[in-house]
Amino acid sequence: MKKVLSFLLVVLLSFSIFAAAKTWKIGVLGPYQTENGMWVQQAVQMAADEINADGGILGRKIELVFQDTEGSTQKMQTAIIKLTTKDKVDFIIGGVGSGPVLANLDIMARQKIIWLGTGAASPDVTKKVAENYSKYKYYFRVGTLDSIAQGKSVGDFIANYLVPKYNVKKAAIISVDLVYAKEIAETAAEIAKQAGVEIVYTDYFPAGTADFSASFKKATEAGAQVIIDAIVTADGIQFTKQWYDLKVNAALVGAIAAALKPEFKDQTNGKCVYETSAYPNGGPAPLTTKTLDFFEKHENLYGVAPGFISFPAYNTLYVLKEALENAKNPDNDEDVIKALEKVVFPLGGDKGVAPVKFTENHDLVYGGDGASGIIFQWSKSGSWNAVWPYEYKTGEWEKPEWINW
Amino acid sequence: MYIFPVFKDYYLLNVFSIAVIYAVYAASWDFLSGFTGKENFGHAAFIAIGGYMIGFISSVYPIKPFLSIPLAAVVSAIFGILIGLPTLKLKGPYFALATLAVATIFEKLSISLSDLTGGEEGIYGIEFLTQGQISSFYFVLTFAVLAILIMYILGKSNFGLILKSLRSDEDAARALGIKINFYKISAFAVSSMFAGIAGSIVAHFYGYIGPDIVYPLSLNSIIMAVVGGIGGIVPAALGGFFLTFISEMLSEFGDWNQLLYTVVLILSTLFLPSGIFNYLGAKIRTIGSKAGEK
Amino acid sequence: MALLDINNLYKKFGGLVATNNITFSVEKGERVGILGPNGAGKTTIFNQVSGFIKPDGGEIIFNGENIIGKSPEFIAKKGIVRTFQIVKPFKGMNVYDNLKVATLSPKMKEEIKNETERKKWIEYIIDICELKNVAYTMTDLLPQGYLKKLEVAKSLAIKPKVVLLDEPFAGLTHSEIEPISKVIIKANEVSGTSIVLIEHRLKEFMQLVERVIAIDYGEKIAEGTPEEIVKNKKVIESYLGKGGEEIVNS
Amino acid sequence: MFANFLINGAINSSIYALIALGFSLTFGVAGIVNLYHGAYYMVAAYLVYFFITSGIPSFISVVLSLLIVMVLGAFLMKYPILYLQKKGESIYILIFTLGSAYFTQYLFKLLFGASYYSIPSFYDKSTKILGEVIPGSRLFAFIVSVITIILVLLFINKTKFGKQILATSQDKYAAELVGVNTSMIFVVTMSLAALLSGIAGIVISPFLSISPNMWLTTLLKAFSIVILGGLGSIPGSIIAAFFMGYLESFVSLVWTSSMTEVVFLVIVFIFLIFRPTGIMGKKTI
Repeated sequence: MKKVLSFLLVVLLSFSIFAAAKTWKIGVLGPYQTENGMWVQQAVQMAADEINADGGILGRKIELVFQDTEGSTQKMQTAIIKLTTKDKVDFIIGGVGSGPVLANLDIMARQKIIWLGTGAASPDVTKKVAENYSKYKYYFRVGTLDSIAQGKSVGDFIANYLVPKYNVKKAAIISVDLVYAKEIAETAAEIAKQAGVEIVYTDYFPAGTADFSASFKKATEAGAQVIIDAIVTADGIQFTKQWYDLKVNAALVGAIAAALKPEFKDQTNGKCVYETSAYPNGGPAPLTTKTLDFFEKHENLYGVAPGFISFPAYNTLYVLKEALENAKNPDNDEDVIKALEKVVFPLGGDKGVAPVKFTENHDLVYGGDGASGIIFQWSKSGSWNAVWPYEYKTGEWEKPEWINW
Repeated sequence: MYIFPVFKDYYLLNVFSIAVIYAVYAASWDFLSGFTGKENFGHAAFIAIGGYMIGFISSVYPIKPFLSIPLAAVVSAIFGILIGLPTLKLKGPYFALATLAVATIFEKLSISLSDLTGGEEGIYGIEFLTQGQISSFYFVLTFAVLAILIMYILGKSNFGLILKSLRSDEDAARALGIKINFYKISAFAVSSMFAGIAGSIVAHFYGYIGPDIVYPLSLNSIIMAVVGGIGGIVPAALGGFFLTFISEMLSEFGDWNQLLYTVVLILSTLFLPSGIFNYLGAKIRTIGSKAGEK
Repeated sequence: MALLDINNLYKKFGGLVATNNITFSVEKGERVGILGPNGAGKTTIFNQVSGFIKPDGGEIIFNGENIIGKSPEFIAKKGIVRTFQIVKPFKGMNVYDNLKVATLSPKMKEEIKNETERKKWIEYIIDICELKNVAYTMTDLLPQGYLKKLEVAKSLAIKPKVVLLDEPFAGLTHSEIEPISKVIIKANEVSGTSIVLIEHRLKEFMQLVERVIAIDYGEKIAEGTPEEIVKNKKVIESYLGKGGEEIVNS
Repeated sequence: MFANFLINGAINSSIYALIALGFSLTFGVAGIVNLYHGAYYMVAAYLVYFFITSGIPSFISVVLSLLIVMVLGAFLMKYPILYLQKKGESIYILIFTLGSAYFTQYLFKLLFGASYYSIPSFYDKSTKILGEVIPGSRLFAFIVSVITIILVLLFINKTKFGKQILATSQDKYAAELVGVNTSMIFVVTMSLAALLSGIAGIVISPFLSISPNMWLTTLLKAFSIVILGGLGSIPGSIIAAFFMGYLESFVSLVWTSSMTEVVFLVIVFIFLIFRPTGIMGKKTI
């Protein structure tokens, strides 16, 4: 009897160990001391908890291993090596900032680990996949939109809304002097130009600039009616405040990262009104049937609204879930990659919180039923409205009352 | 292989590689600043010159490490001389600000001149040091040991003795006929050369050079060298090695890690100004001599 | 021709004339003193002769060569070495290494062929300067008396032809002065080094030097043996006061 | 355009001058290059934000914050800095103050997070000068800076205590001989410097942002301006602050904003090499 019992115990124990070992171990990369990193951490945790509560993926629970990259290439490399060799994770998700991600694609290739990216908006990231598919096929951009696509959404709004409605003829670029931001601004300006808008002034200021009055002055003196901005740093806050204080005679349209969250109102002391920014494939608009619920749930859970990186971060685990469930052999990387390539979360559908559809280079398909950029504006009444494209409109774009064109 | 189980652990191997490179950063800072008393607050500029040079070349021509390392050595030594010539007259805070200004100009330019430098995204796709992780580690280790050894021997030599005399009093050395400018420039050149080579090796190690891995080093080099102990190369190098090692191992702690780092710095300037490893070294020596007496 | 000829040395700082056409000479093996009240321009003369300050006019002929306006390094190599009023030991090293630094100067590089010779020479200097018991002590731990001696020893370690000693006795007790004074005389007598001395400790000063140049307000007011100088009216007025003679005679 | 240049240059310069003044005083009087100077600016801004959001009236918040910053400055000088100064090596003071500044940055990041904050304007009515709209918060910052600078100059030149500060900056030993307690003067000077930097941090918060890394550029600018004006020279610092303030406006006007900082630093570097004593300095180094 004793023998039988102990035998049973051993069987039970080994079974439970076996069961415990059978999880999906996923490494999460992010600069957690920054807001971007926090978004990754919170949204991924939220998705993992949901999936686990729902029984996991193919019956296996998700186990997350967070590694702080501190915004540095070096820390990210150490983190990837630790995750792949020590923690032996099955997948990596996350990564914010193009520099570190670009530099570590080779490490990813060397470690042959599937990586679902959440940040790193440089078009060069997926260009690498295009250049050498077999080497870099492990990377998928689940988000955010690359800088070109972000620029497109701004440009489209100017070309298809502001130009026909307000007969805008002249615009200026004022943007932070960073590659990522410059690409957004220049792409937007290019589309505006095709719609007949003349770019009369261009200025790139270094991160940490205190005074924008000279730039605003020069832009308006050159006759600009619209200022195309792309400010991915926190400079966007004081930029907007100063624009409001100076009652600059040109509308502020572009991509100010700080403006893409409800706190912006407090950070500017309410001086954010009329500011207009494109939200890259996310935001409080019904992109899918789940988007608005997600927004609310995140706010309830963490006390803050999700940021623009939260959307792809949350999406990654659901993209992975769908791929694993459809893969021929979910433990074979090649099969998982093939299944990932087939994942589609359509615009307006009920999967994910933002549309996902991959190009053959593992970039997001932009436009159509793929990813999109929504233009939001801080209205005079203080609400934060989606104003473009029309399908998502929660309010009408308002011309700043001090502008006389 | 079995004697050193660490060598099978790729993660530790990677941390080791980074730590020995940081040991070179700290040691090369010490060679100029610890010896001559010219506190360089812009050591990152000297590291950047090596790293970015490899980056620039790589974007046109895939340069291999055996070529780029001697090239980096020459270019960064010349750069050290060029910066050294006008600034060597400056003392204390003036020299600190001049070097800080140089590093900040470099940083701003490497962000602004993005067509050349890749801006905040840096330059990637640089040829790897070697194909494998283990061979890369040995490469880095060999270089670090050699660099630290050379600087240590130079520091122990008559040349180093003169540098130390400059730290205490330049006029007293001049009165004896010592050509202080020659020695200061030489120290600049040596310090800059090793920093530049380390920078180029890092570029090859990561296959990347960018602002994130270079510019925080101005401060870090000072911290590592001062906490380790200045004026003897090896204590500074040990400071670089251990602080980096610990900081990499503690990277899960994020902000707490950085906070701890600064607390260590503050406490050691207040209570162990000679540096942890200088202090330990002295302790060991006194114990040794006591044992010898018995 | 004297070993060192200083002719019409002139230096102006802003509106203030620091040395006004000072002329004097130093013979080989001679011990010369420069006397004058604080601010008279004594150290400024040293600074000019040793090259630390560029004179505005005049000549400094050393060994037949005009060295005016040359760098301190050049002048030291020629064989003129100075000490400083405030001691300047090399900190963070011991006495032996302090002297070693001196032997590494270009002047001694030519004379010392190898490390054994260097060691011998340093030990010789340690010996004559009576620094043996502190040879391996860090300078940071040395009392003032030893530091003053080290200051002299360092200057002698480069085998100078002329040593300019700037107040080597300042801040020392009487018992501390004696050994230094002895070292100076020894160096002078053994190797024939000329000594130029600035000192306010008049008794010791007068005993040490053979000839005195008295200056005030940057001008030479008298020159002569110690006995002559203490009787000189101008010197008494400007500096010595009434007790001058007693000091020298005591 | 020219009016814009003139007015905004003056506003920026006055704030620079306010920050640089304290840095210069600390150096001139105590001979200390205090790399913590920018951190006072940050600490005051965060404290005001914290008090205001805790529901304390803004005037009281400001006074409280400034008092805390002054105590912090006095403490730093009285204990660690004077202790290090006695030990001799100036590098440890540089490293200690820089390390403490980073410590404060990381501490605030832990306490307040990486977000950027702002406080409401103390005065928010825009004014038109020479046809230019001047936001109230900037005008307020300008006026406060100018008044503070004038008050400090009066304090130093007219009061007994101020004269002791001046005496100490000219000759520490002579001051001690005539009975000035120089250690106490050092502590008061540091406290005053902290106050000036703190005021600057508070008046800029409504139109700039409060963040854990706001101190570094500020410090670098103050350091550069003070070197340019001549370390320790108060009029030199003020002149240099205006020179630099206008230079920045000028570069962004005729060239591009992205080069303002580079030009600024290149000029500092050139000055260091060719005229290390600065515009007004007479001290040799």
